[in-house]
Amino acid sequence: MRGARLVSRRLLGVVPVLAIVIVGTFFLLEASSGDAVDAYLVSTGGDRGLADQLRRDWGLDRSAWARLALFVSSLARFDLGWSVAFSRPVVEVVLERLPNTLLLMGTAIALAFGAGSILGIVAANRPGSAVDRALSLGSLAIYAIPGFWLGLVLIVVFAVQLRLLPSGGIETIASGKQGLERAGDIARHLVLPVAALGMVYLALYLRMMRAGMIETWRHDFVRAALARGLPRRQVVWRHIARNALLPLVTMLGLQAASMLGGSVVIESVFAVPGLGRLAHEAVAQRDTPLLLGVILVGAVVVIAANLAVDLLYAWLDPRVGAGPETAA
Amino acid sequence: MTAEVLVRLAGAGVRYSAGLPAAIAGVSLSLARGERLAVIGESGSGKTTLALAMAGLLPAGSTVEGRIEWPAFGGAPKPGRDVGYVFQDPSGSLDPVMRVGDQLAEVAAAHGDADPHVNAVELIAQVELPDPVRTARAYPHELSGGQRQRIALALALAGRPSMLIADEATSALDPVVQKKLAELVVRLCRTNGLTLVFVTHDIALAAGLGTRIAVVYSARLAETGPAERVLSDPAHPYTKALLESHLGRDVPRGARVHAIEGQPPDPALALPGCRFALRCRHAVATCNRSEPGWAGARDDGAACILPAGMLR
Amino acid sequence: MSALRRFAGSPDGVVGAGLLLSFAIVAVFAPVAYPEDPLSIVGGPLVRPFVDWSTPLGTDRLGRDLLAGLLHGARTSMLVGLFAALVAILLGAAVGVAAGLSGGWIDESLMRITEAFQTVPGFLLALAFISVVGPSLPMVVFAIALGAWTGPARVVRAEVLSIRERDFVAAARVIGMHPVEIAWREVLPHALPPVVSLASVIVAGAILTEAALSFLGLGDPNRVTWGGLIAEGRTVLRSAPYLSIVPGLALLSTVLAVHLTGEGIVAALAGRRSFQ
Amino acid sequence: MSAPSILTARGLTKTYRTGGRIVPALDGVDIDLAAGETLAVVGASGSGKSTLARAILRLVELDAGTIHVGGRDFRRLAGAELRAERRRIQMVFQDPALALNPRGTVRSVVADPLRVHSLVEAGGQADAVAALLDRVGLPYAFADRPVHGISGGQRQRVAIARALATKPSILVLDEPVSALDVSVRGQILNLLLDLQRKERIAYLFISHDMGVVRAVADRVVVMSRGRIVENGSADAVFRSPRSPECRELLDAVPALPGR
Amino acid sequence: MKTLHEIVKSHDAIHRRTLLSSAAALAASAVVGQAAFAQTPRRGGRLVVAADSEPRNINPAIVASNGVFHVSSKIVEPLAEAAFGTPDGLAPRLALSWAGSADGLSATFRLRPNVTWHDGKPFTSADVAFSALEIWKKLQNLGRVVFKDLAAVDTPDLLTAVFRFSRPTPFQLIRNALPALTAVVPKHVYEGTDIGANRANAAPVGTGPFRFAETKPGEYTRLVRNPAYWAAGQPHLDEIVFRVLPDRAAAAGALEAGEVHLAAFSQVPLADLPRIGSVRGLSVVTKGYEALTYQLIVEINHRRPELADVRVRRAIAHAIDRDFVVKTVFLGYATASDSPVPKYDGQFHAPGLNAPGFDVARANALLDEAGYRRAAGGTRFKLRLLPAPFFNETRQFGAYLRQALAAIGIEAELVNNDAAAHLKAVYTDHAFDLSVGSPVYRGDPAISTTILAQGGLPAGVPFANQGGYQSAEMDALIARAAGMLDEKARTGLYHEFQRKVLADVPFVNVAEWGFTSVASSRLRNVDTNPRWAVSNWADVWLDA
Repeated sequence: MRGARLVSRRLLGVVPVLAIVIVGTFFLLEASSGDAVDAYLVSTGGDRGLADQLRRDWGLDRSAWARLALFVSSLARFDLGWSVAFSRPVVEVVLERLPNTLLLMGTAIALAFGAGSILGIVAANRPGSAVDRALSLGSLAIYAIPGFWLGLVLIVVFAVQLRLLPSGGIETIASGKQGLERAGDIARHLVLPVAALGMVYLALYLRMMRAGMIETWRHDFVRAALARGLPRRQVVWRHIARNALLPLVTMLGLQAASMLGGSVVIESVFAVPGLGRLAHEAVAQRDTPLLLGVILVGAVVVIAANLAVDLLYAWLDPRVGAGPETAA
Repeated sequence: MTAEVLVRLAGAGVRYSAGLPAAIAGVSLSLARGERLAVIGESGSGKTTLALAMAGLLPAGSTVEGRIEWPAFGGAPKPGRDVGYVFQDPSGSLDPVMRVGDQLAEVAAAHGDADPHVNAVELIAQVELPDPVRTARAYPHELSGGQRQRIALALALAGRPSMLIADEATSALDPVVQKKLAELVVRLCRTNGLTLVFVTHDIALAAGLGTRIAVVYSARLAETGPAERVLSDPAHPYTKALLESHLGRDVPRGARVHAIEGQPPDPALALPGCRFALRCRHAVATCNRSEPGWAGARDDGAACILPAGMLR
Repeated sequence: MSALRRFAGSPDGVVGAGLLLSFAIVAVFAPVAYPEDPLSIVGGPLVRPFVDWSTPLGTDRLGRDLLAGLLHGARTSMLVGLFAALVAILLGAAVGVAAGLSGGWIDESLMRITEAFQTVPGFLLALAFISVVGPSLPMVVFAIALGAWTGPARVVRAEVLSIRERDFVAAARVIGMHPVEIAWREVLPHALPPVVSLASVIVAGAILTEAALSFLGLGDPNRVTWGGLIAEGRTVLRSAPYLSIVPGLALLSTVLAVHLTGEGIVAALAGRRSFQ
Repeated sequence: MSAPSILTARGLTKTYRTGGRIVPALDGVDIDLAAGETLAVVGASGSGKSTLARAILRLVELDAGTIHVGGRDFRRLAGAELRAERRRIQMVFQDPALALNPRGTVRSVVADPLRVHSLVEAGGQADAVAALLDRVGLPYAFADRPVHGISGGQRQRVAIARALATKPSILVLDEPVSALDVSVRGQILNLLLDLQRKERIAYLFISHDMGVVRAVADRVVVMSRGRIVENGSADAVFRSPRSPECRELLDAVPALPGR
Repeated sequence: MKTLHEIVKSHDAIHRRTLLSSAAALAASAVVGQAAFAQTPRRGGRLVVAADSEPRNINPAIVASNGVFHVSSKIVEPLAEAAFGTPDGLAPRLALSWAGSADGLSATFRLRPNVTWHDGKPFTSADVAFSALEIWKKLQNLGRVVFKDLAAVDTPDLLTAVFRFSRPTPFQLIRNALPALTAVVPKHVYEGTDIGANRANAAPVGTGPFRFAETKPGEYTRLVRNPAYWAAGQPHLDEIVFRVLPDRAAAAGALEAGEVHLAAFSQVPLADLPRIGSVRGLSVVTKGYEALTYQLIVEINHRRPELADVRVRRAIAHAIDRDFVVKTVFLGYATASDSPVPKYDGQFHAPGLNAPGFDVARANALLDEAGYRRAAGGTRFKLRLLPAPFFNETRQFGAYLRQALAAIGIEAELVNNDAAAHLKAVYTDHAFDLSVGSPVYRGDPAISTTILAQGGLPAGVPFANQGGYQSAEMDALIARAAGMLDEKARTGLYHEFQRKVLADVPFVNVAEWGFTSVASSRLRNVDTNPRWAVSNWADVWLDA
């Protein structure tokens, strides 16, 4: 019940958000110097007639409003339009890349969340201890590392020097591998980009979890639980950790967007054909429908992630959706 | 009465950390099995510290001066098993994201209960909540303040302790609920033979609960004794003032109410004399010079130089 | 006063502030030590560090002094970080206060806009924005702020919503205080501390975002930036690793210093730990 | 009810919507308050008495009902007019620690209403503050203390001084002593009683403590679930309560043996 | 502060070493090449090639660009390919011979017999006629200029195609355009369809040694051996996979990790070449790009009054130390340039050109003479400098030029744009003062070189004169050369064109460069023609 109400309220709020995103993105690109034809001519050159003809072919001779209206009306038919840079429907192009990004982001966030929260609990177990100092400083240092730089270093060390892992791509190209073998191959390819993308979040979760644990320690119910004679271990894991986890779960939703942003750089460093890189290409190619498509699909991913997080949160925290207590 | 002594304090004091002033100092009193002690004091007086010290629940890093002994437990009490503790804030002392039944069962299991979930329901019934099975499935936020405090009470009892300490357990509740809960606590203590320490700022509430009363003022024990004696024949002017300040349903409208002028001194201030002297109608010069000694028996007396019976 | 003392009591904060201060001194005095344009070609290309003492940290592909670039880069990085955070916080605080205080449809629409900005990855937004308007320092600052203001906005709004319900604000209404004065005097000063503790995260994020933009070639070409240095060095990562490692370490330690300082500020703001 | 009413509220209605459920907080409440009298509003928590106080001060917007303060339709006022009219009706909150801007000083708190309503000439502020502090029994030396540096009782005095600054004819007192220690409670009650005697201010006194109510109230209304279930002179209510809610409240007052 | 010149001198030793090592690399690759000839080619294997872009339209008949050719040249063939040491620098592909008529109104191609399309249909003159008339002339970015006067293509028989021009067209131009502009696509696939939207543009059908197999966007494009290729015994490879590696550093890493065998088109940054060249199993190849020469030029906006003065333009030309640029920006992998026609082109490059040398004093004197004296801060005037973002080197040269201009009192503010914005700013909006450009020389000045100086072009034509330079004399010269049928006279006119450019300085030529490849040492025949990277690779093989 609670879940259903949550979902419907979220979905209703999505429409204006998406409308703002679409119009904002559209006019941002509209305000840019150079259009899709300029971007196209970079690699080919061509005379004025060619440029004019391309603009006509691609509908760029129409007014911005007309093109926006066209996009919106096709959107109403669940059609994301035509990518001029790829000469293919935007949906096709975007959906091709989406799984890779989801895989990369999902793995990174899951590992970062798992490892980060567990290490955070460990660090908070004895604040100020050597383990805590090491974890805290280490995480702070990792938190300060630029992801792209980390990616470069990882490639040099693990792919080039040690030759342990592939330097990029999402799987061995045209390998013909199937089933488990293919999954293993993809996993090997994911190790480095996931590390470069997720390390920062791991550090973040570690720090948040540690702070949350220490904060929760101060709560009355912890003191009360100990006063009732519950073993410390049990209090830490069952009560403190679970409560301290709640703000981290909230963060998860917000992070979907920031990770998508981070994947722009990571995907380009590791040559992962994903949404982030596609967005970069779309901007470079001034491919407005494509960028809108990417951002729209990205927004849907972010919104879906938020929804999932909300549901997860509602499951973890029974207070959600119950409304505030009545005060007289 | 030569009942078994559960806890004995001798010149006991507590400092939360080395640099801080004593939160309570120089307390000597003892509590025997089956007794009900009401500890009365204003905010910041040190009454909660006294309760925590008696429960053996002082936070790490605090130091105890003097002696606190638990002869009946053979050493410091085991939390939950020897002493059950109910905290002031009914919403804060429960884990907000766990069903209350699970919390009860968890504590019962920790104390070796073989069938904790059945026991949880029994405990809920014991604190007189309606529909115990359904209540067991509720989350804390789904209960009212009074119901939550009953659950907290049940949690304190889940380890079958012999002593119960309720620290302002009813103050956050409104008077109707407060009264019912206080009555329940007394009933439970009577039926289970529990020893009770009930901390409150309301002397009238204490009057209805305790067999004995201890009055705490500004980190010092002002007076202690059997409830009847303290209420009818207070030996400390502060106790007397508290009694006079009580507003019952019979105060005449329009007249000025009884008031104690002035403020309690900052506990951090080192005062040479009696800490109540500045507000005391009976104070004499010596009161401002030296701290009064204890007059009367250890468990029946006051920290005042006034001769016994003077305030009657 | 006591906040300062509490800050001094946090070893993280002291170390961070010390580091930051030294970086700031470096940034301020960079033009004194290297009055020449740090982009000028002063030596042979790819001179290794500690070989030629006129260019102690060596030179890049075009023979530009890495040390000069590093010092001048500190200026850019810190300026961008500070200003982007400032713009983000001011913008966010303004939106948050407006939304939290006005409520109703204004709140609703401002929050929808905030959500829209949160839905679009901030870095992508900055990247698109810079691609569109062209890279120059003010635009980079603005682009970063564009992706960073939502955090402060939400925090401020949440704070305002909770402060708005507090009795002292009600008391101000009861005495007939003007809503603007209530916002300015009663609400805002209490809504800002959580944002201040957020500030270090925003500054650090801004420095890293600037670096990432420069890394993708979207930095101001007339300025030396650490991200730009890393990007230039990256093409020769294997033959001249110092070109990307040294500015990378500078970046890392600055961001680390900002974070450490932030820890100190949080410790100072957390105030007295009360004992029952 | 012989004296003319200076506060008349009719049919006050307010519902809260929480998590889909509709909870009535006020359900057709009528209130009359005469000049210089004390009307106590009592009830258990959740009865709607605090909402009533806040609704009368326009801190909570009502769904329906009218409020007349000194003959003016208070709910029709808005903007500058409302702010000016607020001078007539002031409020003292339950917890003075929450009701004073934690960054303020005693002076800034007390002077705010003077400044907002331009009640003193330039340069006259210090004297006005001193006079107000004197009325609540605080020395002028307190003026520059930060509000977090004084005791709870002193803070409540400061809050009362602030409320008095605009020379109101009505004070809404929302549980003004329930957050205070017993030894301080009497002082504040006496202060309020003295002020009323000297200045004929009408009190709307919200409380759940029948002992306190007994000490201050001329008339009592008992609320339960947003409705008034009993209404009468204090003497009558205490002597022979008619509603079960009122009896329950009276029963809950702990009594000392022998009194 | 040392002058740039002194610095160059003091570090000459380093440069010499760099040059020597690249020369050594050249020699090494030559040795590899000879060794390859000595061995029998091994059949089979998969060649993995790094690709930095993945054009969605890889139909070379429509898009004549190196990025497209890189992949499509293996699938779709032109009439003739560039070659080392043949009389007119060409080797036959789909055409066996070609000849132009004296009046310049027709050109005749004899086509290769027994050639089949990848779908099994026979290749005929109809395909050539269709490609020429419907695609090259109408749709192709370069063909629209070269073939603008093509009126008809006669197909007297299945293996003869006769191009008919409405106006005299120099056959020299047609011939020089053959490798790049004449990719032939099958008529039966395109006829009657919307050619621009035909799916075959992304999955071309051709006659080449490799067939298009599949593409996975963002990952790779795979070509497989065409078993029915017309050249007996070729190709040697089973598969070619173009792996998309947009990041330059990633390409180097993948090479070193052994994940790719070849990175062409200078995907490995120049500065990394000495190191990567010394990695076991990898070698640096600079041969094979001779006909793919790019030029580094400074485009000048003559609308700025200062820059309208030829003395100022000359001063800028004198301010640039071409040797320094070659040695530092290009690390020796380039040649100083004195003309819009590269020195490689012995046919058109004018002899005895006297390019303005590096002479700061002379530059300063010229500026003084032009009336632009230094102000208090030493600055004469300020201008905007837009380096094209297309190559690392164009950007780096931009950074250098800013310094070089500072030395003569011109303060340049760098404006970095992305590719699309740069194109718009320079070639449509003219929102620049100086711009660093990189035009391609395509074997004949008429194809893409003379437009750099031609006046009267509409705004919006990229890689053309958008600087506002206008000279009736120059325009007449260009027009005359375009219609000149006599090869000798035509060549002479282009020599004159080059001298005129030197005199007027509509733009400044700085350097010309080819690309480099880094290849696995197992890969053979990696430099066998002057357009190797965009040729069909039928003879390439992978050693065990």
